[in-house]
Amino acid sequence: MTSSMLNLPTSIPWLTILGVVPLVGSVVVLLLPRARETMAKQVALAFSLVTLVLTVVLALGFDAASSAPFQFAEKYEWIASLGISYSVGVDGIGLVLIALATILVPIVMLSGWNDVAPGTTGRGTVKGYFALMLALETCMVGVFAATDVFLFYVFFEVMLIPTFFLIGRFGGAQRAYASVKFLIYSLVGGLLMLAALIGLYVVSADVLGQGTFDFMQLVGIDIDPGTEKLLFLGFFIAFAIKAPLWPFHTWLPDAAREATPATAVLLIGVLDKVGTFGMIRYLLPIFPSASQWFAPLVIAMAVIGIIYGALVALGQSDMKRLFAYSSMSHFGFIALGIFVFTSQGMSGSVFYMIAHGLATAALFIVGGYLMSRRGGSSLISDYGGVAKVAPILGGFFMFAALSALALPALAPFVGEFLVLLGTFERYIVIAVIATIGIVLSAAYALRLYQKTMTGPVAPGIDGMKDLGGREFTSLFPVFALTLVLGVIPGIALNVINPAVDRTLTTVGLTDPQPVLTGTEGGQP
Amino acid sequence: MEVTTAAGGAFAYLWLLIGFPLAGAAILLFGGKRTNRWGHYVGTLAVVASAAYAVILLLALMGRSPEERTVVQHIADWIFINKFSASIALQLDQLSMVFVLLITIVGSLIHVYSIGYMKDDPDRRRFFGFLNLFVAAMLLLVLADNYLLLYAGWEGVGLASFLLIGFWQHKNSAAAAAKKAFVMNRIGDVGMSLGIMLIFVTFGSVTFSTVFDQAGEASDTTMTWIGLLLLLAACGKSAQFPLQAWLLDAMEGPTPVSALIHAATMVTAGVYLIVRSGPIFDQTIVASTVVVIIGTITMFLGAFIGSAKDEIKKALAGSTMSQIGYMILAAGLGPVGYVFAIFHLLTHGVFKANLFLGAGSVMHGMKNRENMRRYGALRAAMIVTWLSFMAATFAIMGIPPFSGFWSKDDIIHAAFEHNIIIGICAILAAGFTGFYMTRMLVMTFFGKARWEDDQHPHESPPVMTIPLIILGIGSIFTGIGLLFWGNIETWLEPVTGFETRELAIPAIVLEGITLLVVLVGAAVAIAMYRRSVAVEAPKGNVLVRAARNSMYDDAINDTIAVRPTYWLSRSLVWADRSVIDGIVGGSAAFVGGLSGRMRRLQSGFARSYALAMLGGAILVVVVMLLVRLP
Amino acid sequence: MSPSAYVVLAAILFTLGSVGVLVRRNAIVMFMSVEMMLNACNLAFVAFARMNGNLDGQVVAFFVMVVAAAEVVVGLAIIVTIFRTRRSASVDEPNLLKY
Amino acid sequence: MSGVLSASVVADTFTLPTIDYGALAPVLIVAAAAVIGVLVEAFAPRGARRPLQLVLVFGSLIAAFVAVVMHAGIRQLDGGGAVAIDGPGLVLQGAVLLISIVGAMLMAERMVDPAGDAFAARASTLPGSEDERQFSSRGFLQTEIWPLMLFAVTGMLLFPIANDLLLLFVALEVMSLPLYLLVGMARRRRLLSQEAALKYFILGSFSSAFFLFGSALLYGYSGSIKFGKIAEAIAGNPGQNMLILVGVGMVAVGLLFKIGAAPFHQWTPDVYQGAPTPVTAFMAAAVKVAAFGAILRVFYVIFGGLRWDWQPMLWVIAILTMLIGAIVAVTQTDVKRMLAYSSIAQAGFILLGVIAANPAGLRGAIFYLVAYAFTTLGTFAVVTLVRDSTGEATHLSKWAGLAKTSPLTATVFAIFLLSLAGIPLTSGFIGKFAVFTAAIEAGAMPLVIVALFASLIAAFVYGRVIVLMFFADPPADPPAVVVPSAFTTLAIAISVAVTVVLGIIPQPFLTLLEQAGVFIR
Repeated sequence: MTSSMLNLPTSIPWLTILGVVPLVGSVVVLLLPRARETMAKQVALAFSLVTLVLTVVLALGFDAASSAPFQFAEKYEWIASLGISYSVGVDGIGLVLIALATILVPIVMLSGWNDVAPGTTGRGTVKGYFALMLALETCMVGVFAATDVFLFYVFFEVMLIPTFFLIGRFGGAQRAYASVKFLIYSLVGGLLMLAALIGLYVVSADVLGQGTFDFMQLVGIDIDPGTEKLLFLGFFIAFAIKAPLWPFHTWLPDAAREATPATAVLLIGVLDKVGTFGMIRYLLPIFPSASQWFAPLVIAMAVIGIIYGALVALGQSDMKRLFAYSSMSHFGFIALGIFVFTSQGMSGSVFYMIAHGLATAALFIVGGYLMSRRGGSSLISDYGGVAKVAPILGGFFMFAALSALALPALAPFVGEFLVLLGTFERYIVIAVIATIGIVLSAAYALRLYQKTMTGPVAPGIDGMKDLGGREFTSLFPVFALTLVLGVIPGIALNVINPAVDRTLTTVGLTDPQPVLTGTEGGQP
Repeated sequence: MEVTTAAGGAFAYLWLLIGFPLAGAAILLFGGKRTNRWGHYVGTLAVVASAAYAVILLLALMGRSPEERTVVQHIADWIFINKFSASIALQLDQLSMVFVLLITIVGSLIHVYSIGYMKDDPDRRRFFGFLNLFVAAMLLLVLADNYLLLYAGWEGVGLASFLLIGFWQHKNSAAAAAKKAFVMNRIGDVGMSLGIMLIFVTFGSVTFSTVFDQAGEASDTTMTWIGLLLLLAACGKSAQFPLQAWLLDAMEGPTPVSALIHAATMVTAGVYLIVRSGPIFDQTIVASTVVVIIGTITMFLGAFIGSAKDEIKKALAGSTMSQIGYMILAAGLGPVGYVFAIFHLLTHGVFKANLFLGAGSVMHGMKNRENMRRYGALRAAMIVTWLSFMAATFAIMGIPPFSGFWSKDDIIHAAFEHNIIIGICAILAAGFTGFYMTRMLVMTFFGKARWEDDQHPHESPPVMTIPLIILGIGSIFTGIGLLFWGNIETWLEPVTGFETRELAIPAIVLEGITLLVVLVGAAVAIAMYRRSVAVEAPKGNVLVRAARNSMYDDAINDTIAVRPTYWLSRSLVWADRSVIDGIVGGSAAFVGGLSGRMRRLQSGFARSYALAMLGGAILVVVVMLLVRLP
Repeated sequence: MSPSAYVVLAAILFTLGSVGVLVRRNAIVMFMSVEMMLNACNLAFVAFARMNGNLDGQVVAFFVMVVAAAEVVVGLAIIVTIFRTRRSASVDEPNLLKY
Repeated sequence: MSGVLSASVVADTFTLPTIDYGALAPVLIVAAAAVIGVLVEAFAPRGARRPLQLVLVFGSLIAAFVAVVMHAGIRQLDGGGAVAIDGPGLVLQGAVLLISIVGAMLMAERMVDPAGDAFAARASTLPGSEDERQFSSRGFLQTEIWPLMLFAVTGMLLFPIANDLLLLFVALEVMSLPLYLLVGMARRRRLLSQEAALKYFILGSFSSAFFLFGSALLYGYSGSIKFGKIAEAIAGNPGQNMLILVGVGMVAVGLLFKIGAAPFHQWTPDVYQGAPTPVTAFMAAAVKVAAFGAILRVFYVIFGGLRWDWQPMLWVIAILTMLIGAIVAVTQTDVKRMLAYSSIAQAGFILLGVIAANPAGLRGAIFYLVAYAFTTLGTFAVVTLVRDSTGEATHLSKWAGLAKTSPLTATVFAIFLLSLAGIPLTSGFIGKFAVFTAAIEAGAMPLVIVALFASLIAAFVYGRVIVLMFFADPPADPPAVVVPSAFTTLAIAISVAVTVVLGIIPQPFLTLLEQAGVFIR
């Protein structure tokens, strides 16, 4: 879409509404009587759907061709004496990520419809579960929409709380340990980021006279190199833990293993994207030279993560941990694409964020259904020959595995290929190493499929019932979207590309020219 | 250089070629149980429709002047970021045309055959769904107008092959074979994707026409690298050395699959890739030489294996490897060989499909048992199968005037033109062909019956024999037809180029020698197996045992690739738990321990508190004074 | 003798007092040591008042005495309660609150 | 000898200081109320005392607060420079008064403990003795606590505005002495309470001795006890000698003791745990505010010129305080004790504002103080509600699964804990943010890093409690969460309100602090 499909009145604070609706929903759900469980679920789902509709409206009203850095922008004074304002707005990147969040929330609600039941290990109430998800949705919208660094930080931190409770109250046996581990890891990052944030404020006070957190003002202020590197590290480590990049990843497998599938999807599918999103939105434009100075380091971490994650996933005996490590490997790709500073690579990364969100949703949701049918066991060895007993489940599992190994015509392929291409343009060797990842991903994905879905039917599997209507309904959108984005990725790329180009322009880098058509750039 | 014309007239619906089978696949796979009853008819119909349309297109194409026979249809933009752009666009030219015909026609026959072959399988619908999916992907592969889209089809056929090899997934062996096939193909795909990237970085585009137009301008090293990377991809898909190990396991799939995917079409995709990328390989002697070498090696490898295997399908698989070796070899020869590579590919597609379907028909009558040592004297029991099998056998052996004779001779011819040694190799391999095919024929249809007691061999139903008959006829006449009526050289020439050089020895002599060698091979086989065949395989010499174990390829792969990978994986799992996570947990434990020790200082005695305060006071004062000192 | 000598004396007294607080177990005695420290302060104040030639220091001394008296009241109240419950005035006896 | 002395006395002329009683109104009101309270104890019939006292307490505190509000904008030295009425001083006084009001509400609570309020019916009776049982069975209530509290408040009101060493010392004692007594008056676990009182008293007086000697040295150095004069003296001759440095150090010791900074912190856990919980709440909140007020004034006004001398010293103290507080809190098993250690860590964070030694630091520290004070009041208020047969169930294991038995209480407590942990949208976060900003502006980045590390550990401590309350299953004999009277309810409500409001819309309060400006010299 070259320009917006429908013109929305700019007087309405769209993004604020988008953020507030789920919040209201969560409060409403909390106020419902504890006994009315079904009602709570329905109300929650309704609110999430309203949010989704609003997002669609927003997406239609978004003008990809516009030159304005942010659209639907709002700005109100908040804490004037600290230069903090409530200012929100979206560029293409923010928009697609918000869309991802608002699409996934109803889906996971549907998939987690019966997560809180007498039989399960969780301790929380039904309404609590769904209220927390809605609260989390507000935070996700906020974190992607914020255009004030402080506001971003606030959402970045507050996001922890609902997630912490979602893991800790509704997870598996080790949930308390996993939730605390998650909290502490995130706080380490958050606090370092806080320090860097304040440092940035003080610097801005020196440079601009009056300290500010406004993103647009912070872009391109000149910081002395030493300080810039320090501040960069403060932000980067926070994002690297969130994403998570090697070696800051060890909270992820535990969280993924203990959390309910729904939580895991929101956690890995959306929340972790905040890390990579932050790299594009904040690290590159605000610390351009530091970003380039650290690029080799980040690229190294990313590549190690790609191979390492895949190899460890190959050796997992636990399904959920395998999912987690595969995600870690994919995050390696995303980070790689960002720090090679090519429009192909970065757009690929952003696209991969969406694709990976969907892939994760597919893996965890279908995996969750599978495990719920086997007493919640996530041990691969407990399964076998499922596809024969439950073909539809098997089919979706196959699909999930295929999107994990980035089969062409599925969304992840587009992202992965663009990232590799973007990398190849600058660092051939890195690209070669990273490409080995596609063999490993095939190995672990198909190993998982072979061990669980094929072969003779394992004890406890026969008589397993196939997916029901609700379960099918929750999975089908994921499947459809992955396919659509894989075949016509343009709908997303069109929106992402301008924002990416803008970012690269602020960093001051251009794509290398092809050997035959240009002279400068090219291979290193 | 030929001009490309936009799709119009008969070509307006080019996408339907893919559309039919794709729709079929969608209906069958998403339709669920309700399509069980009629699903297989839909599937077959879809492919037949494509075939019919393909014929129409062929006629339309022939109606045009040779240089206007490249038609491009842009369907949609696909992946595009600034300078990079790969669109969903189809390109039909003489090369892709012949492939489309091969795929759709042989495909149709195999679909029909499968109706009978899979009659009793509860999942027949799914089978046809997968077959359709494969046809669609394969057509996409040959019709793509840029490398990335080709890659999509490339992976698509890989997926279909994965699904079909593992079709009887309740068998662990099948599932394992499927995974093996896909993963080994992925190794090839590494080459493919890197190749595509290098192409883009070099030419700024991945569209065939653009790339080939500038092919001459790029540096030799770059072209060599591109060539080698593409070759790696070809090796994966076409089971060429060193990535050949998956093909024999792939025989776990139902026989029609082996016929269509692992004999006629998919495994030849590598040849297509190399021929299609001819303009690139023409720029690099190194790469094309490597191609020739790889082809030659595989040619013998397959021949050995095919000569030693007792399972009929494995033997055939070996011969497939060997024959594709021929094609790759030819493709490596450059413009001299491209045409013949394709020519042999077509004839091979027909007679090898014939052979596999024949084998399938035999197994169908023999309770799906594969061991040829338990066959024998079946010609009486299944005449149609026998005759068609004979025809195909003569075809592959290259007995004139069977189709194989024309194509294979051309390759040997071209090989001699290129290099005397390669030529001799080609002739020797032909001798092997003679040996193993005769062996197969004799062990299966002649000699004494060595059946298990419960066997009651019988001919297959018409739905299976009719395709056999058609293919049998094909095995006889494809060669002549393509050569004299379809004069394939001039047809492909605009795409692949064509040239012939004068030869020291006259062609007729060469053909004589070849024929002689083949017959010798055949004679040896008859001598060995005519009289008696041991029911249990004799131990045999080193070479025989090696060949029986497919040259120990699994063992080799295990030692150099699989086991190291898993070892690394296991050790990283350990490291992740104990080192990385250990550091985290350790620091937490440290703080805890520190806390435990420090709270002991809180002794509860007021006087020790007072002491601490005094100490603190002294500390404070000392610090204040220290600051003063310097 | 010069006023500075008084300051030194005050310092010594203060030190003695603090050592007393540290070494004596009996709450009363500890408390007396504290009083001694306070008086050392008084001495210092007065001495300094003399050196600086103004009255502030002496005024302070008076206030300190008053405060000290008040402290005695409170302190004895507490110590006596403890004594009555535990039958001992040792400060090491009450040792329930720790770690 | 004495003759000479008297001669010199006659020599210099005595000028009577002029006192603006209006400006001192807040202090005077509370002091007067305290005195009246004593009279009430003496003469009013037992039954009438409690209502009278309550009227006095709340009346005087509110009146004093009104007076403070009316003084907004006054900026003057008074009583011959003995007191400084200025923006920060007034803000701190106002804060002390509000905190005292909330604290008084907690002390006035009579519903939570079936036997009466939190205080021993007769502090003089032997624990476990017959007459103790007699008194409590008759339902007698201790009412002397009210005058004591008012005196303490008087001291706290004077502390941050005192502008000469003498008044500072007097204020210190007026604040401390009543507290020593209040600490010892718990109705339950009296042995602990008395022990706490003894320790607090001995160590407290020990520290005041240091303070006093320090001020003697300062006086000796500068020849005056007025802050302004001392500051001039310091500015006057840069070449400092031992006297001033040691003096500063020892005065600092006296003040740091009151805020529980390491290594002068050891009394804090014992006293916080032993004291009656309402008193703990009141102390933890009000004393910190008052004492920090004094510290800020002393270090900004008197020692401003010596910044380069005392900053390193405070660095050491702050680091010790933050780390010890946070680390030792990790292994605590008693809620009150855990909160005590956390309050030590918090004191360390606030010290960053002092070290910054710039207006931003002053504002940040005061903001943090207020935020912290109300959060603390809230936490201890909640502690008073969770009870079993023996009284308050302070052992953490009892708190397991609290969210199941009473979600509301657990949620409220969680909010306070999150604020202490400094999670955004709570007052605690803005406080930390303001203080850290000031510190980094002052170039104390390393200190801030340490602070972040400490707050990480602290966050783990608070997180542990949340995990316990929300993720764990209740123990076999779960404690009951009693329904309090309007007093505690209101107190908790106010604390929550302040915690959240200051977290979400801190701007008004920040504006107030900006208008308050800096200390007058």
